[in-house]
Amino acid sequence: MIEFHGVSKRFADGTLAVDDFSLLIPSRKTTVLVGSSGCGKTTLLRMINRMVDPTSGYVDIDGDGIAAMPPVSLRRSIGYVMQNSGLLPHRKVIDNVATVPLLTGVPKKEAHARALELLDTVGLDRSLADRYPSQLSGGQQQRVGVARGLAVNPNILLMDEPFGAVDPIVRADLQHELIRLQRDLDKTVVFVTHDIDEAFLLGDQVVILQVGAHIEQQGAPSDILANPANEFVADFVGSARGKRRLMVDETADSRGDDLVLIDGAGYPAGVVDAPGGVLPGAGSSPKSRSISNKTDQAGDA
Amino acid sequence: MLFLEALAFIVDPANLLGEKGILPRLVDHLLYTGLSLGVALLIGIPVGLIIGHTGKGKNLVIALTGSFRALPTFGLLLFIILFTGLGLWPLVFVLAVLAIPPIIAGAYSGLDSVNRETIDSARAIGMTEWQILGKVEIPLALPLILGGIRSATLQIIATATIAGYVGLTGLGRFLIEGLAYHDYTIAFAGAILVAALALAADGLLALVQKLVVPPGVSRGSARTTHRSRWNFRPAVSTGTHITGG
Amino acid sequence: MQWLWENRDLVFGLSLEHVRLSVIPIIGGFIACIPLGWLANRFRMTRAIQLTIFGILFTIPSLALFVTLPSVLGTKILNPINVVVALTIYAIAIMVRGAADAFASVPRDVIESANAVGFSSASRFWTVEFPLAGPVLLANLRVVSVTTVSLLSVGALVGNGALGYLFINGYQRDFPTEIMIGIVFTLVIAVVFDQILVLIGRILMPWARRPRRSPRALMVRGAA
Amino acid sequence: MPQHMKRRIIAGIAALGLTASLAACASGDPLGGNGSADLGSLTIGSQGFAESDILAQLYGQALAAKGYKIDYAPSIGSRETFIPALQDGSIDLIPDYAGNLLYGADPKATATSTVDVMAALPAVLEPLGLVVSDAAQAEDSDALVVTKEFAAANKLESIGDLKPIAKDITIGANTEFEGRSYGRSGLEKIYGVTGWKFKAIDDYGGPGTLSDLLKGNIQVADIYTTTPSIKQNDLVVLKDPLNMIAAQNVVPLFNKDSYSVAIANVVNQVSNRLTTAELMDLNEISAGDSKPSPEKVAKDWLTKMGLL
Repeated sequence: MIEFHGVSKRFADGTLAVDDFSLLIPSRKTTVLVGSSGCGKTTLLRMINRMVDPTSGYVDIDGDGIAAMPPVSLRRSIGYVMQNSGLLPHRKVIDNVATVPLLTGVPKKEAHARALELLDTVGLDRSLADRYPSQLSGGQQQRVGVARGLAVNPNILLMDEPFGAVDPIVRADLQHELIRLQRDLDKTVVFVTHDIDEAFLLGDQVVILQVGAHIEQQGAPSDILANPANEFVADFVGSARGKRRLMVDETADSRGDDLVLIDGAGYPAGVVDAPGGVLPGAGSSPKSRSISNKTDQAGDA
Repeated sequence: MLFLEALAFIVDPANLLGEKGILPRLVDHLLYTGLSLGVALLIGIPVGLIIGHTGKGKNLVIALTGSFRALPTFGLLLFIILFTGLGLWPLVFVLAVLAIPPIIAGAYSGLDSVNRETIDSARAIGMTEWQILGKVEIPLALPLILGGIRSATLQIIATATIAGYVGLTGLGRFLIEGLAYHDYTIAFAGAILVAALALAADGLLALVQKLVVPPGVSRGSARTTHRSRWNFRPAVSTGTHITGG
Repeated sequence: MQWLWENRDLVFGLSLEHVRLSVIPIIGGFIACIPLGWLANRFRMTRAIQLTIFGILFTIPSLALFVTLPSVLGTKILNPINVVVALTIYAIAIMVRGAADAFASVPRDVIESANAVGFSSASRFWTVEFPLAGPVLLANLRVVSVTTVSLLSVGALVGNGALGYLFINGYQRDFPTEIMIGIVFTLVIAVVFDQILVLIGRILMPWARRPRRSPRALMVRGAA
Repeated sequence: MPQHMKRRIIAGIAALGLTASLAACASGDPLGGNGSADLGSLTIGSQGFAESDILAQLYGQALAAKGYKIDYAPSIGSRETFIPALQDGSIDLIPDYAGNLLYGADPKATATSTVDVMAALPAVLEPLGLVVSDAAQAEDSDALVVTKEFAAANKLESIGDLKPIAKDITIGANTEFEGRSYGRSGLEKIYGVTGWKFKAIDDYGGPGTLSDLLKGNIQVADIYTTTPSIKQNDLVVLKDPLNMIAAQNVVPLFNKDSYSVAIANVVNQVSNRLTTAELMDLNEISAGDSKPSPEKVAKDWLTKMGLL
């Protein structure tokens, strides 16, 4: 459990990146901080491993104030994955993965054996172990990055836009890989992104931020989609523009128990099983029922 | 032909040993070069690494080293000798002054060239500042650091010839003797010897550069290596402002 | 100070001579490097050859060149042209690599778009490549300028050192002040030259006023 | 093509005029004081030490006062360099020293006295295309010098006394000393002083040589007899009873093509007034606290002598 207590950060140049921010990040869940660039989300993430110290307020991990913890050992106990992987270009893949264990004095043989296992875990072939990062594709580099983040088997995994720089197909791959990993590993994941789709896909809890790390809304994806707290959120998640809102196509012929769904632009988006032509758990009108991507995905996860 | 006569002088065994032979003078030349380079490295590398790592004091050091570069070595040497008398240390001092700017520039720009994200991620996974410097920044900056050292070495070797003018020896003696006796053959032979020594040292350092650069970054370094020899730009460009003030 | 005032004619004269003897190598080196740098950038082979030749020339001590050039050029011993030629060789040796880099720094797509809009290759060179290579050329020229001004004083050993005369004369008369004045005036000339070059750069390349801006930024302004 | 034409063309082509700026300084002097017509121009060289600079200025200013256009080429270096410079027309005139000039041109020469040396010179210089005008009384010869303490400890009076300790001494001098008649060969053949080490210090017996001598890095130094530091530091000049070092009267050395009786007359006026004592005075003024330029030292002296 990670807790932010009235945290603010003013940088040396005077910008107030984070303004009185409080949040509880539950253990063994994925919390996604989402917002456009400059909203302070990365600063928040970096406060958790003391890459940034707050100007005021404090951060606790499992009830202990991290301000008293030595930054280096704190960082070593927390996994960190960043955009462009941040791998050391002059070290082989296996040494990159084993960096932190080697730093903490784990014997080389042991560290390497563990690193190879981690390559399996993130779905990389062991034959890549002796390559240099520059010899890998972007997607492979990110997987190595994740493997390195997991190397010390941390309870907390911080991910700073880890999939921001790869192409959409690879990104989708990596996202599903992460969902699978999280199911197996059960870490406390704090994930930063500016991509609301990614946030809804990955987050158990999504926190939508505005400049100064002001929380516009936080909650489960389905809640946010169903009840945007304000116009900003509605606009941000796209529901106001109808982009993400699916409706029953009432003009289509009913085909038994299936209803045809159309998106905001009126294009068919799929069919839904609706015994008797009524959506399960639907309220008064099926037309007003929003169906988020998230519920869809959660179904097959 | 002069060049052939000079070559004949060099290969003549009679000119190899003895008080005024090529070998003892070569050894002295290497001694001056080694000492000066050592002093320059002792000062230049830490300074370059510190400003490269912290980014602090950058402008000041760059300005200082830039004005060092405009200092006429010859004048500085004679100036110092008037106070100290003849000796090895005045020479070593001025040659080190000559060599420090490219060494600092190489170390500084080497660290500066390391991707900020790589350093950031190293810090984020829990490396101490020293570990970041030792395990990330220096290995990645090595091509440029060595480039600076290469450049410094060449300058020292060529300039150490002035030792011959101030009571020391070294290969510069052939030039001074050639000048004093108006003997172009000896002067030319001296020029060839110094150039050969410089090229040999340069080749050796190039080889070292190749060997120490990890394969993972060798592709990028091929280009930076070339540039580094001439990488005086920042030092000069801002350097002269201070001397102007 | 007293000495400087009493000998102002001498110091002024030597400074003037220093300026004269170092201006020619600086300009000559620059002019020579334009075609050399362009060639080196255009044809890989010539680049390697040039870099090797000038790499070797650069390793020859200045004193050696000063002493031996008359025999190579057939010039008179005391002819200042010996020192000028030697310094020009150094200027080229320093600049040639930088000039190749400078032309290499011109983005390919700019050249191609210049071709596409119908520049002849000569006009493309003078209106596109040369100006865009300008900032890097200038940076190299500033190194050459400082180096030339400082190296010239060694010429005093062969009777053509301009301010270097004060070094030898001050040394032999056990008079540090004279040497210091020589050093200071050498530095002053180096600084003045450098500032003049900066100024020229500002006037001729207004788009590059912030030093070391990204080539992309240059490209946009330069192509426009 | 006449020398001066060639010179002018080269100067024109190069547009560099090494000396033009110096000439500009010199033009502050009473050039053409008697308003006479342009008598042609001369470039006067000097060797790499202060006394030579002063002598060049003495002759140059005297000539300028008579309407010659004078350029200076200071600090050319050793005889091995300035002789070719005279021959190729880079310079027209340079002050030299008779004995060294003779032995430099003819290593087999035997003359030692001023009269003999001056008598022998023309024949030796003729094939080189060089001539001299009258020698001055002033002498400034190379001298082997030791500290007072070293002389006392080793009972040194003359050069020959070095013989027993030769293997333990280092002689410091300019590079060319070793090859001179009064260098290694002279010391060995004439005085039997063999086995000494040589340290080249190219400052013509200047501060580097002096400090090395005082520190004991060298035991014997080649310092010129008119150098003030000999008196200032109580140095002992070793006697030369066998006349290894020939008479070293100051003598103006010309390129034959540049020489004319008219010029020689002007130059001789200066030489005739120049005694060893005067020369030492000039050196002391030059090395004195105000370190005046050679130009000023020469001008004051010429004014004092009524030669301007």
